Parts: sequence; C-alpha cells; structure tokens
Amino acid sequence: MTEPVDELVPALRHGAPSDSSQLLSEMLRIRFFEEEVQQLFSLNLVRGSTHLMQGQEAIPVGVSSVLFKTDTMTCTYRGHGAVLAKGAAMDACFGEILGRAGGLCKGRGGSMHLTDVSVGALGSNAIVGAHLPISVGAALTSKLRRTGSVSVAFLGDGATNIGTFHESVNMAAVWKLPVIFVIENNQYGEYSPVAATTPISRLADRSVSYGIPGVFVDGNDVVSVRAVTIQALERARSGLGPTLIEANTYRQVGHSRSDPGAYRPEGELDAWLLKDPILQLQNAMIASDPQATSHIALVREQVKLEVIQARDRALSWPEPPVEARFEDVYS
Amino acid sequence: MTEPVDELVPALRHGAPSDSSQLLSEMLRIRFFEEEVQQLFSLNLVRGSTHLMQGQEAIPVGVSSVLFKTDTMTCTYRGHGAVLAKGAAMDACFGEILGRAGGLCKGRGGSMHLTDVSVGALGSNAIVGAHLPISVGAALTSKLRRTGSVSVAFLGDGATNIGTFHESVNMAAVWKLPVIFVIENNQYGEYSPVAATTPISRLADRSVSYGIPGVFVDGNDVVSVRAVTIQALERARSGLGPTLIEANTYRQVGHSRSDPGAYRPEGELDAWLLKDPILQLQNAMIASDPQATSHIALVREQVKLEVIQARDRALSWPEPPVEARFEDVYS
Amino acid sequence: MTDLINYRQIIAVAIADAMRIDPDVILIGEDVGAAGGAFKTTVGLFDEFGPERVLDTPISEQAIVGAALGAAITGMRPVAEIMFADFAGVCFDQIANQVAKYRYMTGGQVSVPMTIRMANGAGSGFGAQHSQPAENWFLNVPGLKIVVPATVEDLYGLLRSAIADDNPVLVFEHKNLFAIKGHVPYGETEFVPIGVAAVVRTGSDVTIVATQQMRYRAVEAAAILETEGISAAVIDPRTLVPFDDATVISSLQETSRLLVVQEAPESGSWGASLVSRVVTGHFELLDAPPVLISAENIPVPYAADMEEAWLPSVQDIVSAARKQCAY
Amino acid sequence: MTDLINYRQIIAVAIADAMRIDPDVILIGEDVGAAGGAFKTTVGLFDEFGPERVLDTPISEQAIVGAALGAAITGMRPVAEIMFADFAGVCFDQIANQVAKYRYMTGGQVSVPMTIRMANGAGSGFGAQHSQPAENWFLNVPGLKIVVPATVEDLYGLLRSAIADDNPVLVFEHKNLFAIKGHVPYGETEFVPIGVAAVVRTGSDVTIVATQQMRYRAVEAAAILETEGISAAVIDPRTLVPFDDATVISSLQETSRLLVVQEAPESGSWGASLVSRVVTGHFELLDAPPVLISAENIPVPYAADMEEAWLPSVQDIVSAARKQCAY
Ligand SMILES: Cc1ncc(C[n+]2csc(CCOP(=O)(O)OP(=O)(O)O)c2C)c(N)n1
Ligand SMILES: Cc1ncc(C[n+]2csc(CCOP(=O)(O)OP(=O)(O)O)c2C)c(N)n1
Ligand SMILES: [Mg+2]
Ligand SMILES: [Mg+2]
Repeated sequence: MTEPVDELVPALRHGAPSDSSQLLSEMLRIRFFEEEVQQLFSLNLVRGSTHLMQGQEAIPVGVSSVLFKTDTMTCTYRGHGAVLAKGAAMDACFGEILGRAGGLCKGRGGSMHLTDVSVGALGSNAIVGAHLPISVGAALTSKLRRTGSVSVAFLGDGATNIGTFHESVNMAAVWKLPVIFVIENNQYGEYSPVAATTPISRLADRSVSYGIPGVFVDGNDVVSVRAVTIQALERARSGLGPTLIEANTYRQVGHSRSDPGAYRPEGELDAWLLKDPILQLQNAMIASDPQATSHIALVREQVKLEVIQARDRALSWPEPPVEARFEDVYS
Repeated sequence: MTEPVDELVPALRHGAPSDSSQLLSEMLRIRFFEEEVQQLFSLNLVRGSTHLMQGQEAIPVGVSSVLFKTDTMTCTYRGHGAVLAKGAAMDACFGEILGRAGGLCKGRGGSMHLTDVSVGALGSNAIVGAHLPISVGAALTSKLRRTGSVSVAFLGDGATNIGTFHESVNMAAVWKLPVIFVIENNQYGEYSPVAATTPISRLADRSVSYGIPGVFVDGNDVVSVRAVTIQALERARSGLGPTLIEANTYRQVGHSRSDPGAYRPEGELDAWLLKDPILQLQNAMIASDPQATSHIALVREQVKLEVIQARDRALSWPEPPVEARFEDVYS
Repeated sequence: MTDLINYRQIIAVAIADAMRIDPDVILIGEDVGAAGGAFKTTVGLFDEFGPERVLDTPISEQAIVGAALGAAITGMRPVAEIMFADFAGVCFDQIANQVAKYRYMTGGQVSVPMTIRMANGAGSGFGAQHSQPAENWFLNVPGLKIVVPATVEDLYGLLRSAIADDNPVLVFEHKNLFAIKGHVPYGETEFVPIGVAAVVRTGSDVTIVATQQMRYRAVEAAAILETEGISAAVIDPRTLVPFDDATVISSLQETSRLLVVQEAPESGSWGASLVSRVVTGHFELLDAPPVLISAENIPVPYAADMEEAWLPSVQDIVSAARKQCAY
Repeated sequence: MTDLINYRQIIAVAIADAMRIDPDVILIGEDVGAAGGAFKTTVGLFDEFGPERVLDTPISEQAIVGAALGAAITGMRPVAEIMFADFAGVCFDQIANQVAKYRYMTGGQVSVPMTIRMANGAGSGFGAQHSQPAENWFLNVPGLKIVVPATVEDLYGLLRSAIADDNPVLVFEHKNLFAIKGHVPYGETEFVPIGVAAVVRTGSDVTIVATQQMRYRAVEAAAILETEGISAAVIDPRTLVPFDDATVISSLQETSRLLVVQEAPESGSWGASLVSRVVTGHFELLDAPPVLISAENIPVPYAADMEEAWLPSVQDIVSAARKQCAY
C-alpha cells in the first residue's frame, strides 16, 4: 500500500480529514440506508425492483473518500451506495426511490436511476454496462477542458462480459483518459456465479487487453480500496490513462426484490458475513484503541438517526404533480 | 511449429495432398480473383463498394487448407478470399459480386455478403464484428450435436475493438466451444493504423481476458498459418475451447473502392510488397527446387485461366428476375 | 382436461412441450437455467433438459442472439431469452441486421428457425429503461415475425407456433400480465397460428383493436359502453407482423368505426400503421374518423401516478368511443 | 454571395462554422479526422481544429455515442458520426435508452446537447446492411429529434440547428444525395429550424409529402402531373420528429388529397404515422382516401433492378396521384 499523496486527497465529504471514524460513518450511512429501503420495499412503498448492496459498502466509500466533488462517477442500478458516498443528499435518494417530488430525479427515475449531477453522480444505469461509455465521455471533457477531474465508473463482475465494457475501457486507454473502472466483484451476476459466465478468475487481468494497470484489492477493506484508488487517481491526473480495479466483495442480500438465494453454496454467506467491511473496520478500530467501542456505538446511533430522519422527510413529501411528467423531455 | 496431425488434416479442396504447389495455386486463385474484381469495379460492373484483400491470401488459404468441408467459417466484407478458400464456386462468387442470378446469393447479397452454406461458408458480414457471435452459435451446434466440426471466424484488427468481439470470445471460452478466431491484422482499420485505435500492439494478448491461448503468427507465411491452425483445431476438437490467432499481414490495396492510401507512411507498402505471401512461397519453392520456376509459371497460367473463365461465365449470366426479390423473406 | 395456470407459468410449459417433441430446441439466456429465469418463467426446464439444452449465458445479449442465429442456421431451433425487452437495444444489430436478413441475403440457402422471447411493457414501476413497448422498434425491419400474446392460451399457442416456425419470431411477454390466469392446453397439436387475430368480443358500433394490457382495458371499456347502448367489438391482433388486417376489416364492415388503443407512443407504432392501412385501403368503410389512443410521447416515468397517466386508461377508451359513435 | 457546393461537401462546412463559433463543439467518429471521413464529409476539419476537437475513434459505436453523451452532460457539445445509419443497430441502446432518456430520467438536471450524424438510404448498391431507412427505427423513442435534409441548404441549416439544439438530434445524411448541388449560405445566422417543413411546390389538387430521395421523385412526378392538368403540392417535412403537421394540413385545406411517399417499408414508418395523424385529426379535410407509397417489405436487395424496384418510383407516384385525383 502506498501512502496517500496528500495534495491529491480531498477532505471527506463532511469536511473532516479522512479517518477511520469518518469511513465507518460513511459505510454505515449506506448500510442503514439500504436496510431502510429493504423495509420500504417490503411495505410496498417502492415500485418495480430495487437492488441493494449490503456488504459492498467499502468500495464506494473507499473510492469516494479520495474524490473531489468535481470528480464524476457513474454506477449501476445497485448504486445507492455509490451515489450516497459521492455526496448526494440522503433524503433526496430516499425520495427518488419512493417516487416523490423531492427525489433526486423528481420521482421520474426510480431506484435504479439515482443521479445527482451537482455532486458529480452522473447516473445509475439500469442497462448493464451502458454507463461505462458515459464515464468515458465525462473523462473526455476533463481532458479537453483540462479540469483535472477524474471519472470513476463502478460496474459489476457480470458487466465485464458485455460489449460496452470492452469498448469503453479500450477507448479510455487509447486516449489515455482519466477514468477509473472499479469492478465490484460480488461473486454473482444475478444468480450466476462468476465462474459460470467468465472463463478467468481474476477480472483485473482483463486490463491486459488495454495495456493498463489491473489492480486486485480486497473490496471489504475500505482502507485498501482507498489506497488503490489514490494510485489510480495519480495515474489518471498525470495523463497516463485509466486503471482497472477489481474489488473483491460479496452481496450479502438477494440480487433484487424476492431472491431466496438458493444458488449460494451452504456456508458461503456466513463466511462472508465474518468479512463484513463494517465489522472489519470496527474490529480494527477497537484493536488499535479499546476505547473505540463506545465511540462506534455513538457513530452508529448518529447515523441511524440521520437515516431515519432522511427517510421520514422523504416519506412526508408528496408524489410529483402528475402534469410534471411532460417536463424536461424536449426543451 | 508442430507437425500436422495427420488424421486431422483433410485433403485440400481439390482432393490433392496439401503441398506447396497446391497452397500456391489457392493463393493465386484469390489474388487473380481480386484483381478481376478490381477491374470489374472500375468498369462499373460492381455496385456499392468492394473490399479487396490482395496481400492477405496466406491467411484464409493456410487456415482452410486444414479444414474439412463440414467445418464452418464466417468472415467479413473483406471475405472473398476466405469464401473461395473454403471451397465456394468461383463463378458464383463473381456472379454475386456482379449481382447476377447465378451468384452465390442469387444476386441479393453483393460483394460484402458472399455466403455458401453448402461448403460451410456461413457468411461474410458487412457489420464489423457481427459475424463473431454467429460463429459461436455454429460451434455450439457442433458441441451439442457432437459433429466434431470446428467453427472458424476471420476478423480484422479493427474489429477487436468492438463489443461483439469481446462477448463472442468470452462466450466461446466459457463454454469451451470449438471456435478459432483468426485476426487478420492488416495494420489498418479503414484509414486508421492499429496504434491509433488500440492501446496494445499484440492483439493476440487479448486472449488473456478469456483464459485461452493467444497465438501470433506471420500471416504472410502460409505454412506457418497452417501450422498454428492445426494446433488450434486439435484444441478445439478435443473440447478444450477456442484459440485466438493473430496473423500479421498487410492490405496491399485500398480499404475499398476509391482509396488513394494517403495515410500510409512512405515506403511502407513497398516494404510489405517484398513480403508478399505469394512471392515468398514462390521464392521458397524455387529455393528448394530451382526447377520450380517453370512449374510456378504453369500454375499461374492455369489459375489465371480458371479465373478468367469463371469471370466470363458469371458475366454471361443474366441479372436475377426482378420478381425474385420477394422470395425467401418469410416462408 | 385442463388446469388453471398463470401467464408467467405457461411459458415453461410451452417451452418444455416443444423441447420434448423436438431435440433441436434449446433455450439460451441469462439465468434461464439453474435459476429458472429472472421472472421465474423457465422454472423446471434446467432440471428436465439439463445444461446442454438449457444454457445460462454471460451478460452478453449480442452473443446470445448471434449464437442463437449461428445455431439456427446449422440445424438447431433455439429459443433465446432477452430478459427485459428494453435490452433489445444492446442487441438490435443482431436482431435487425443479422437474424432478420440472413435468409433473404443469402438467397434463401437456409432458414432461420429461432425464437427470441422478451418481457415488455409498463405499469409496474420498473422505470424508463425497463418498461418499453420495444415491439415497435422492429416494425420497420422486414424479415421478423412479431407476436404479442395477452392470454395464457395465446401465449402457449403462439410460443409453440413461434418455436415451430422456420422464420425468426419475436415473442413479447408482457410483464404486467404475469398473474393473468388461464388453462393449460393439454395435448393440443394445433396451436394459435401466427398472423391470426382473435375476436375477443363482437360488436356492431365500434371496433376496438388492442393488444396485451390494453386488450383488457378495451374489454372493460366495452362493458361500460354496453351499459350506454354502444356495442363495441374488441379485436386482439395477437401478432403485429404479419398483421391480420382481414379480421379488423371484417369487423369494420359491421361497425364502420375504428378505435385503436396501444401501449406505445404514436410515432412509428403498430397502431398508426394499422390506421394508415385501413384508411388507405378501406376508406369507404369508415363512417367516422378513426381514433388512435396511444401512450404519451415521453419516456415511461417511474412515479406511480405518472406511469399510470402515461398508459391509455379505460376512461380514455370509453370517452373516445362515445365521441366516435356520436360522430 | 454564394458558391455552388454539393451535399457531401456542405457537411464539413456546417461543422466547421459551428466549431468556429463554439469551442464546446467537437467531432467524434471513425476516420472522421485524419482521413476526412469514410464519405469525405469531414475533410479539412482535422487540419483546422486538430486532434483534440476532431477525434478518430476505434470501431466502437457504443463507446462513440456513449462518450458523446458523457461529454454532452459535462459541458461539451459533441457531434458524433455513425458512418452508415445501419450501424445505429450496434449502438441502439446508447441512442434509445441513454441519449434519448438522460435528461428526462434525471428530472432535467442537465440537457443533452449532442448531434448524431449518419448516412442513410438506398439506391447505390450497398446491400441490405448498408442501405436502410434507419430513421424509422427511432420514431417510437421519445426524447430524440430526427432530421432528414434533402438539399444542400437544408442540410447546412439543419445541421447547424441540430448542433445548436440542447436536445439530442439525429441527422440523417442520404448517401444517394451526395452529388446534389446547392449554395453555401455565407454569413447566415438564422438556420433552417428543426420541426418546420418546406413547401417545395404549391399545388391545389393533391399534397405529396416526401423526404430526401423521394422528394426529388415527387417533384419529378409533380412536373409530369402538371402536364396532365393535375396540380400537385410537394412538401418536404425535413424533420421527422417533431413533425410539422401544420404545413401538411394547411396544404390539405386546399388539395383535400394526401399522398405520402417514403423510402421505407410501411410498418412502423413515419409515413404511416403521418397518414394516421391526418385521418384521426383531420378526417373531414379529405376528399379521397389518403395514399401511402412505401418501399417494399423486404430487406434492400443488392442487384440493381431489384434495388430500384424496392424504391418507390416516379411512375408509382404519378399513377397513384392520378387515381387519387380521379376518386
Ligand atoms: C444489458 C442488460 N442485460 C441484462 C440485464 C439484467 N440484469 C440486471 S442486473 C444483472 C446482473 C449484473 O451482474 P453484475 O454485473 O455482477 O452486477 P451486480 O448486480 O452483481 O452488482 C443482470 C443480468 C440488464 N439490466 N441489462
Ligand atoms: C459496426 C460497424 N462499424 C463500422 C463499419 C465501417 N467499416 C467497414 S470496414 C471498417 C474497418 C474494419 O477494420 P478491420 O477490422 O481492421 O478490418 P479490415 O477492413 O482491415 O479487413 C469499418 C470501420 C462497419 N461496417 N460496421
Ligand atoms: Mg455481481
Ligand atoms: Mg484491418
């Protein structure tokens, strides 16, 4: 692990220096948010489908902890965490998932489409891989305008098999664009284990096709994720081009709505629960400072409150006025 | 170079054992064919566009020299050579390019679409990369039906950057299908040199993404092409899956119709003309047997005659009856 | 003897029946096998037919469709699943430029006996990229047949007909109809043919033409209209290509009024094409201007009321028919 | 002062003019730069604006369109080239599901000021995968504007308007019109607006609506009809979405007869949609059944006579108009 290059590391979203406590709180925000969404879904307050990411929080948090607001980010339908970590208002995220007027997208997008351009969250996409070329375009703007901003694209392990992945990484590489492709390898694409759809086990090796670095990292270790991101950012900002990061993790919940998870081998989930990123960070904090236990409890409480309040605010919002559906389609 | 595995190597199309003379004659058939097409095009007898492959003949000839008729093959708009080498009747190839009733596709396809299913030539495709998944499907049939047939797909260097390439090789690899992907690296995609569009120089390295062998070969040396094909065939027929072959060559002519070739660096063409696959094979034949000169002259004469006669037959054919255009669309 | 079964479940029944009688039939798609399908529409097939005939694929729609095409032209009879019809966008080239044209462009050297199944339609809050009437994207592409079944029986029959057809057929399974119930057609050997409309209800004042979700709204509207003394025929074309104009025309001979309701924007839709064919070919049949009720010309919005407003409603149909009959 | 220039050449002129006044405009596509375009439609741009603003890409249409979208939402105003319109098939998802919907789905957070240029059309022997009226593929996708210029002046103006527009616009350049001549509009600051039809010729007996190649055949037909005493108006909509119905209706007020000619099969076409809108909205205007002359419902064949037969001919238009006027 490299030492963070100080001038390249922005403060965390809340302005505080990026310490463990901050990272923990960011992960908890996502964890509790997702748990609430799950609850709201079971109460029939969320339409269609929703894709949660409990267990994968260290990846967006580790990455975003070293991004500037001006850096951009695209992600997938399983993107609540990425959008929150990039700095979108939590109530507006809830609001969008609930289809309310105050939602990030005025209730027109839904759970799979959280987007907040003002914080650089350029879009969650419901078509596997379709956001990848969009992230290439954002990086192109950065290069042409010399803004120094970096474009991050999160994608699933399964998405590395679709055409846009190949075209996007290739284009970014040949133009040496400032993009970081972060594979959230949660071991499954829907119900298919990686090995059933992908003939290699180290997805980062796909970097060879593009002559760029391929980095494998423990995606449940937020500090490691941050470290590899810093290296990739350096490379990107120096004009050397993209990096492909594979962050190994596990989706602790179903793929979407009703998924009993029958495809999981016995014991697999339990083993991964022991490697839960939040649990691990908490353990590390306690190991280095036994007093941390109470601090952690406090953080959890505070975050829980923030989440509940954000949820309740969103629930208090009206549905969008039905006439508003004709807005924003042609100007 | 491995020794050919005898029982796996079919006789050449004409039934004779595959010796140099045979390989030479196959390459000359393509060379002279393409020269005639160029001529017909300049006489305005070919509509739309035509993509010739002078200089690249060793690749389809080397590959097809060890294929059975029951093996299948897909190729690109620059596929006259591949289709001829696979055994399609030459007059019907001319006929198709001329849009005549006797053409391979009854004049409905054209220069970019030579297809002769009866000899396993499953189609030339005008959409870059679009034939690759089709070749995967042909291999799937082979696997399910246990026919032992192998599916060959020729593609250009530029085509390795399109999504279907990635999806197709991945699917073939994960299912261990009997496919051989042969990149005809002729240094350019239209007017763009490989380096302008592709961040790596050895395209065979893209095999790493799929956990399959990537083989680089001198595509102007017909014997080497044949040798690597034999290895790939063995692998395919043993159920081990696909191989990615990169055959290095040069397109001695323009991309299509009117292409002055201004993008070629000074001297490049001349250097490659010295490495012309036909010239090289002739030189090798003469080197090993000085008497070969007259034999070569004879072969050239015979092939020329065959080509002229095929061309003239095709020219004598009528256009397809215009009412026939309604056939074969719904059955 | 028939059992009650729903629209979702009948799909696996139809595919299984086809697979049992024809060893060339294979199923290929994302999670169609071990997991029984993202919509649980292929449950049981993997167990019965095994991994050679029920193939789970990578997330590679272009390869799925292209591989099905390659298999089709070499002797198999593949059924490819594209989970949501919206994903037809990522493999549009394979469907429109390859599958649709292969037979024609090769001068008819081989036929292309393949089926592509996809879940289309709005109404359940999946958002703009998972709710589209993608069947309309392919109308202008010669070489494809397109079916849009609304009932369990039609879905069974048309799926069997599609699989048996030597042409490529796109089968759209409407995901808002998954719970519709109907009967398993045990032992049938004749299937609902492609290209034949169903007269859901006869009527003498107005001919309402509608598919899938809208068919049910049309039937509801017709019941309301009846109480007002308006006799509405309801025709479900069931197939969009080739379209059964004759059944519509024959109803118009009685009603002289055409009302088309569709879950799709107007521009480039099957409904507009039908209206156009009727007025260009049978102008004299019409006593009133034809009416086309379409979905709104915006992406499908997520919020519940907005999405419902996007769809034509029973009330829209009733009002339009009323006005048309008063013309 | 204007010089004579052709349809092929005016494209680079329009793009250069746009690039000179707006540094956000960039051009991106396969061989658009150093080589000046596969059709030589972008010659000179690379020399004037350099490799940062004129970008040669890999053969990756999905990445081309997606990158243009990503650049558009972050401050650029990209012009993407998809060489042949048929290749829109490989990037259909990016155009229909991403570009078209981005602004709407995000609640209007940003606009999507981008242009996608593509060469469409049949008539020159490129075969079924390089000759299609792909403009029809996108009619049912809300969120896109679609223009189909037929003249040098319209191409210049509409391309400028497209680039200046804050919505995504698809520009179809008909490759069989490349040799058409017209004038360079020096120093213009107002451009042919999107959504406004051109009345090519007024007339009192029949209104012929046609775009691009068919516009010229319509004009030829009108000249022949004139010799027979039939006065035909010819309207070129120039834009397919949003369609200028008003100009057509206003001509119909005089002629009462609608004849649409299109280089596309009927099903799911813009022509059928126009006929449908006219009869559903303005039935009373019509004194005769509207006529829709379409290309044939088969892939575009290669052989010369077959391809020509696929296209509607001048004679088809003349006969139809004659019959319609005798109604
Ligand atoms: C083009 C496309 N194909 C299929 C789907 C359906 N789908 C949604 S999520 C998913 C699995 C994606 O797996 P992965 O990339 O590993 O991401 P994860 O869901 O595990 O985060 C699939 C197949 C889709 N949305 N888009
Ligand atoms: C999807 C698609 N994009 C673009 C084209 C236009 N095009 C035809 S040939 C070609 C270059 C292909 O280069 P390469 O793969 O190296 O093959 P080569 O022509 O050199 O044999 C391009 C871009 C096409 N036919 N299809
Ligand atoms: Mg995954
Ligand atoms: Mg090449």
